[in-house]
Amino acid sequence: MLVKITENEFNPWKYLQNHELQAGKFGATATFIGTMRDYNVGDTVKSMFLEHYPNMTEKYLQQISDIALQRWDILDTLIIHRVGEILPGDNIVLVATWAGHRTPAFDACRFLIEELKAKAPFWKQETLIDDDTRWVANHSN
Amino acid sequence: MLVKITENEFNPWKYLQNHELQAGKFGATATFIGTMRDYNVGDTVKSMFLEHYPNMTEKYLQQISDIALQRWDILDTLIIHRVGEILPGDNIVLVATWAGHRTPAFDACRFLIEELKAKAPFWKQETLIDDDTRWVANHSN
Amino acid sequence: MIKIKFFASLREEVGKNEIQIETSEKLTIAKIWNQVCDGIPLPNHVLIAINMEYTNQNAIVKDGDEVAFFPPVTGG
Amino acid sequence: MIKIKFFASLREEVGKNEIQIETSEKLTIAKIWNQVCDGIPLPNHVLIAINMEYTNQNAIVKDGDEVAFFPPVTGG
Repeated sequence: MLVKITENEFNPWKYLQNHELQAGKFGATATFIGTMRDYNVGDTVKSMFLEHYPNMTEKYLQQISDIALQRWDILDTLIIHRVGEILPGDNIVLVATWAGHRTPAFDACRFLIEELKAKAPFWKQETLIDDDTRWVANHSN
Repeated sequence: MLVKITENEFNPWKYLQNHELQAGKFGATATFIGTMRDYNVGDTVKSMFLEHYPNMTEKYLQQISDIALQRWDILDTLIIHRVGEILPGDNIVLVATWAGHRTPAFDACRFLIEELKAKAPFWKQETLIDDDTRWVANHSN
Repeated sequence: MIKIKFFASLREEVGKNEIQIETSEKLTIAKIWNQVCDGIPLPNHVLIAINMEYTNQNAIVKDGDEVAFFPPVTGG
Repeated sequence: MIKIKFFASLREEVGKNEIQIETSEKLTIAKIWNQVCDGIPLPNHVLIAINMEYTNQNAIVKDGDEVAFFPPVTGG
């Protein structure tokens, strides 16, 4: 299980390539990556600040990883989440699960991102094209 | 849309890294990777031969990619499938979808791998530890 | 001329890889099977394609078609 | 001593980032809010944590605890 909060831009494919499980022991890898768009609810977005509650974020993401590892027949989980100032095209979150078979890998990966979206203490503040800032009101689908 | 059948070992993360969509235009990437295990239904598996029906595989995978692109609000799809002689730890299949939001990305990715498993004309023949060979009887979950 | 292909375990059971037949009649898939797989009944689970599109044993085959018989698929 | 934190839009609405209070009483979360956010009613949608675990406004806070108030989360 890996949970990491980072202020730096990250390459999800490099993280995944380096997170090697033992060859032959897993059959399924499911991943989800959330990436910053340059638009939201009809407006052009220039940049975003991702605030979080330090330590509670890590604690919460570890708790849901523990739940996933208990609830599904999976071998490992990984969650990376960006914080701080970010730009369109930057990756915000990476969730990955490894399992023997695809159903638990998919279900656990979906669970992790849904729980993260619903309850992990992160908040997005967008800067629009005219330099106005606004807090994103609700997590989307 | 990319559909590719390959006889060569492939690195899914490199494929994904090179399949770049325009920064800011997508918000969600869902991927699934199927990897050869060294065990199946209780037995140790030494190697596997993946037979397919050339041209029908590509045609079928393109058809389901078309359906996914019509049915969900997604931007792009990618399917890579290995054929020929493979070893435990080798990747068999990569499915990826890109979308504005996570729900269509996940649903389309899941649809593609389920349709592929159910109907794409590939057949696995396993070689066990004693060099006996057997055809895999049914696609698993 | 009709090209007929068999794949995987079914190829081994039937003992044929690919054969071609000439026919002037319009034949169903089921009749073609009986004509080329002398005595072996068409398995219940068999999958059938004409020109690489799934079909069923009542479909009519025409000259120039490619017919394929194969067992349940196990890719991915 | 009890440490109280506010995050994101709620920090801006309340005009406070982090404050500490001394108390000998056992207070509920709701009472702590009223004590430190003079006059502002506790918003319905507010999320509450004690020591980084989610809780509700009826929970009792004890000396040494860290209390956090924040708006609905929008990560991922």
